[in-house]
Amino acid sequence: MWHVLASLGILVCAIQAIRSQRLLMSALWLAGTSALVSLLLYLLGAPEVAVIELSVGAGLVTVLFVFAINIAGEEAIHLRSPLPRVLTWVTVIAATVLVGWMVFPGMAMPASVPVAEPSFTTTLWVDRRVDVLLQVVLIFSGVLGVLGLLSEGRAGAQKESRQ
Amino acid sequence: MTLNITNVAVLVVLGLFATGFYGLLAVRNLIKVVVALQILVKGAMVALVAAGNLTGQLQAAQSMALTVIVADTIVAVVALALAVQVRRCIGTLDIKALTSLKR
Amino acid sequence: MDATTALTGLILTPLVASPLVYLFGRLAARAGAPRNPARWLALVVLAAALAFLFPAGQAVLNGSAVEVVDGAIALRMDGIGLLLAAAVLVLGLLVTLFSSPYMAGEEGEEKFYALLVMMCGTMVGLGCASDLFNLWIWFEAMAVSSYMLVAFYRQQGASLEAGVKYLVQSAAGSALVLLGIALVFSQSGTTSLAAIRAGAAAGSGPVLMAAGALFLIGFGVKTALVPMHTWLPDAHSQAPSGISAMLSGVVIEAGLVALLRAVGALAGVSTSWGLLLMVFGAMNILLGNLMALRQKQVKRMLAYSSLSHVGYMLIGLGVTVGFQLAQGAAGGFFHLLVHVLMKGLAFLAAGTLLYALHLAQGSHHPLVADDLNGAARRYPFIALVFSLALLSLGGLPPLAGFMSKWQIFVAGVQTHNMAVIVLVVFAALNSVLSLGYYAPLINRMYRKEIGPVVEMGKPVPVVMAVPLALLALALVAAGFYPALFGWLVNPAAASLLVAFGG
Amino acid sequence: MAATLLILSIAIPWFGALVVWLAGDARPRLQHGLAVAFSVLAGAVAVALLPFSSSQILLSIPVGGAFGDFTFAADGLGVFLAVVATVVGSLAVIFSVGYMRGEQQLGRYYALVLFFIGAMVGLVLTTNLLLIFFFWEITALCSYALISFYNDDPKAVAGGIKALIITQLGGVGLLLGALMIFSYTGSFDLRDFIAQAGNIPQTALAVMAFGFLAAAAAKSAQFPFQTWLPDAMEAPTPISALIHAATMVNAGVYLLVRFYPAFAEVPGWRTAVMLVGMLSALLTAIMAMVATDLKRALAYSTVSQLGYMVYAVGAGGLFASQFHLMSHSVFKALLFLSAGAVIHGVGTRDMRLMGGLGQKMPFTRAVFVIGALALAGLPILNGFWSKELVLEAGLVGGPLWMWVVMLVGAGLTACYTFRMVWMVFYGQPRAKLHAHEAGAAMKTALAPLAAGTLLTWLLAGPFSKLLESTLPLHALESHSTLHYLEEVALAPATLIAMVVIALGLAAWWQRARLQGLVNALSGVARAAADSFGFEAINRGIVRATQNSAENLRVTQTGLVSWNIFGIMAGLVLVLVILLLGA
Repeated sequence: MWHVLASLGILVCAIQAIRSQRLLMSALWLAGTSALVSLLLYLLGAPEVAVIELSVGAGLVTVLFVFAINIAGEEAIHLRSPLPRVLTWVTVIAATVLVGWMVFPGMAMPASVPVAEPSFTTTLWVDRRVDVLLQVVLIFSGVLGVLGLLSEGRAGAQKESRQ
Repeated sequence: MTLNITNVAVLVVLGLFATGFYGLLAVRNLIKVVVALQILVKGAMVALVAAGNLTGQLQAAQSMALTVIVADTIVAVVALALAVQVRRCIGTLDIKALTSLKR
Repeated sequence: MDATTALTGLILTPLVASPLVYLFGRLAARAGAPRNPARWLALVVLAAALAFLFPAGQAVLNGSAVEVVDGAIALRMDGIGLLLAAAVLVLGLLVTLFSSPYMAGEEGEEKFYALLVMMCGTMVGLGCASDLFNLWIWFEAMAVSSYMLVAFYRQQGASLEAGVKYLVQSAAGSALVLLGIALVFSQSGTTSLAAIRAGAAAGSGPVLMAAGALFLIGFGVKTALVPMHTWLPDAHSQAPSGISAMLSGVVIEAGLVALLRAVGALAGVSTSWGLLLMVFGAMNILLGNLMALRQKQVKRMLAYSSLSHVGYMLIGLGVTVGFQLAQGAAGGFFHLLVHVLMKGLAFLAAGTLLYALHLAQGSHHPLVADDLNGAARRYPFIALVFSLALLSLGGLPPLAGFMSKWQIFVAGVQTHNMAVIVLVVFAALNSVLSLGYYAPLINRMYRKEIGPVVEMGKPVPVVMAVPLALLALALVAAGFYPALFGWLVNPAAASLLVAFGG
Repeated sequence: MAATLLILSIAIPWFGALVVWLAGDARPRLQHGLAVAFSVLAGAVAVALLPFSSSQILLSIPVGGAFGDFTFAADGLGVFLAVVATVVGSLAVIFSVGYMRGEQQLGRYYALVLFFIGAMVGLVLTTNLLLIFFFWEITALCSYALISFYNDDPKAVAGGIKALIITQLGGVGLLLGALMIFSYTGSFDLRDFIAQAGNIPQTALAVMAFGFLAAAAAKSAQFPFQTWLPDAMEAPTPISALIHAATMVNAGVYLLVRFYPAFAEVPGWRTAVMLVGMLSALLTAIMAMVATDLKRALAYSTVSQLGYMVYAVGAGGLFASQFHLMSHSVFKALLFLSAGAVIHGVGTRDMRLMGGLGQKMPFTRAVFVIGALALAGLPILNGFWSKELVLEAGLVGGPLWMWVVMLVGAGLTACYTFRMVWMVFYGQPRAKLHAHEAGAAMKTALAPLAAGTLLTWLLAGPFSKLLESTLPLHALESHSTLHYLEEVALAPATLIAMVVIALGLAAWWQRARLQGLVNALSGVARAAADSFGFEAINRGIVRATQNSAENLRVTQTGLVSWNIFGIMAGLVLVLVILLLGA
């Protein structure tokens, strides 16, 4: 039962996040989506990642959004969509229906019995250690990217070196 | 069709997929484009965990989902930084203003 | 050194060294060093990686794929991985060398080199990934490290705009790939490419087919398949020229390799993969050529021509996938390699002129065709190598671009399939059409009346000319002796044939 | 020894190209000297290769795979054309010393000329289809670069690109044919192909045959690709003489002769070849009647004479076609170079401004008249013998009506040749032009060519002996010179031809009386001046391509939403294709 409610909630929040005119509201709806996704993940049997999604997805990312909106400023852009409305709907529906039609029968089977698996920690830190290494790479690249994009420029750099 | 959890999860994935792409197509504010991207990736993440649930390999799915969260957050961070810089430099977040490069 | 250690070293060196490059560069910048040491460090790191590549590559060429296993994930270098690694490291080295005067004095130089090294490292890893999810994360890491490089001139609106488009499209594509991975995982219960291939051959279904389509589109965004190509002309024209060369020379090819790996695992699911590759090939060739035809900005024109060259590769690879002829992939990979050389050369040469004519004078104007009038008088060497690159792109002998196209066409006709033969003729006609935009540029450079822009041009540093000379030499050598790269290309073709069950 | 000479004949010009380029434009005298030295050396090497001609493979570089082994043979046909290329090439280079004096960027000029000579030699000496295509394209590349040598002149740039694109379009036919041959015989060696041609399915063989015909027609500026050659006349005149009269344009004829044994049995192919030759010969002869630009008139006559060669190949007269090729190379090079001397002397190419130049340039007039008489096909000169052989071959191997058309063409040739000589050298001066006689270097180049025009017909016997050593399956018999002379002199057809040629001359003489006829033909003349609409077709295609390219640029909207739409559209497309395929 819970999963149906959570799912409905996810979709409502997501649609609201797209629809809402104010950026801040949009970010908050996204946080809601994230929180409900984390609930769904929990129900799907993934408690560890649900917690992380709750803290990172609903927490950290929302903070980042609010931060960015603060800097960039709330800008009211509620003009019409740049694409013809019909085209938007047709492509989205066509793609979704096609994928859904191909995918749904194959996915709609009862969950199988969990196979004997090592624990989450082992899977993450032993089996998929390369992925973790790459997370570090990603974080480093991302941070460098942000620094590169946002540093204050010449004047800032000089001030920094004087300190 | 029963409303068991994998069925529902697949529907959620499709819904998020459609919403995300609708957002990318219809939204004009750069920051909201990032929101749409987030929604898209959340859909993929739910799909991953649901797949783990289906095949009974939840731990592998979980560790992948974790990596996805990290990667996705990084992309969001860079995208937001870019948006902020666009706002500083060009003065607006409207993607319609970002059409100097064409043809 | 045994091959496994070498492979470990090869993959880890750039990843570990990249932060060091940044750190030293940052410290030096703070200390106010006039010449940032980051560039030399980057050069050393890439050279070290190249040194690791030799023992690893030797083993691959001897017929045994080299493997590093860590937990459930194996990094496995086969022919394709070797080809990509060699291309990435060689071009990376040359671009680093080229950038040292080009980027000198730019703010954030150390970040540039650190990310460049990181990007090279992630591409080498991407070529070796043998696990579907691992492949995606290498791919994502490559993308993230390139975002800032594209939007490097962050005070320039156009540059930011290109960055935005690149990021949004790239991220949407990678979300599609991720969805595809989830679909595959739900059916196979594994992410190992080999295991997926084994399972997909036995029982297949529309789910895996949808996954294949998602891979094709998701990785296709990075490979710049038409109609997902729209980010490419913007990004290539706005990035610093070294990065344009990297993007065009290896990043889109890395996307192609990722695409082949992922779709190759699902080869048994559908018989249409070869057809799809060739359809995209035809669209890429035609659109790329027509869009380039009326283009006035030099770098943008080169970017569009990248589209058409990806198309030629796709035709060669499609022949292998669809008809199990190794010749096609040999041609496709040969063209990939030659494209690294000639497009690298073209972008670097255009970059040199851009540097001399605009950047060195503090202007961020794009380089337009008119600026090149009479360039041969002041920059005879640059004009010569640029002409060589353009003629090779147009597929004229005695340059390598002719030979690689030839091999692709040979494979296409060998299928004895009427549709493919028609496609070959179509591609050949397009090759002629492409001369319609390459040739006028060359004519401009050899005008006797020097244009006002060239008149005021600054001299070109010698360091920039070195990579140009090396690339041009390779281009001519492979044109006269096309078997020159056979040792590198044929194992890659064999690997592809294995992947698609030949 | 022979293999060394063969390599040297390609390597010397190419090495020379590099050296001249590196010598730098600051030292023009050195560049002139080097270019002459290398081209003469190449000519000497090619001549030295003559006694070694044989149908054996001399040299094979193993490459394998999709490229075949790089094989070379110095057979009769190949060596002959190599000698023509290098000897005429060296004369053109010598002429250039005078003609190009004081020009800038000489390094580029000479490097490309030498590069071209080497490629032309390679083209005729290799037996690997890939290499044939390879050298074929290099000659096109050099031709393009040299036509647009004066890059400041938009007409030169446009002419160069036009030549490049049209010959490349035809080249697609050669490409397709070569690839088909490989896919059926598993080899790029043309000997294998000619030997096995009978085993290839008829339709595939027909595709190859007509592909090669298209390539040959484009390269030799034959109908319907003839439009590029007149525009190529923007090149410096020595280039026109060398590339666009004496050597490169012969490559198409060479290709047809080379593969004749394989394709002769393809239904309709020989007729098509003859038809192409006939239409080219006739149409361009008419165009030459109304041309006012000296070089363009010569260019039209080149196309027309090439038409005779192609016609001869179609009729099975391989020897006649090659013999005419030899004569034509000599007298057309002579005509172009002496026209170059005129143009250099007076500074214009417009024949309407010339007239009465003979008094100021007696030497040039003398050699030009010799060349013109050979072109018109008057007895004793080399053009007479070879053209008569072509016409005889046509009478034997082709339908009568085509022969009649070719005869009419011969009459027209005489007429326009005479018109040309008259307009340039005789009559009253029509404009104040400061003419001066050709310099020493130019004379050095012109004299041997004039002598050749007078004498090369004596070589018919040795020449046929040489062609006997062509690759196997070419049934070429050798006869003595005397045999050929008798054959021509005693044939009744020759008499008819002479009458027609005389009529052509008389027509020019009596042009005032024939005014009524001229007026009647003015419509044809106008159409001819307009290249019979082929220019319009060319322009139409170019404009259509450019317009569609311009219109397509709208698709790059620069708006992220549309970019994402592209992704979605791609996804839907792929899904649909996959579902349809399943």
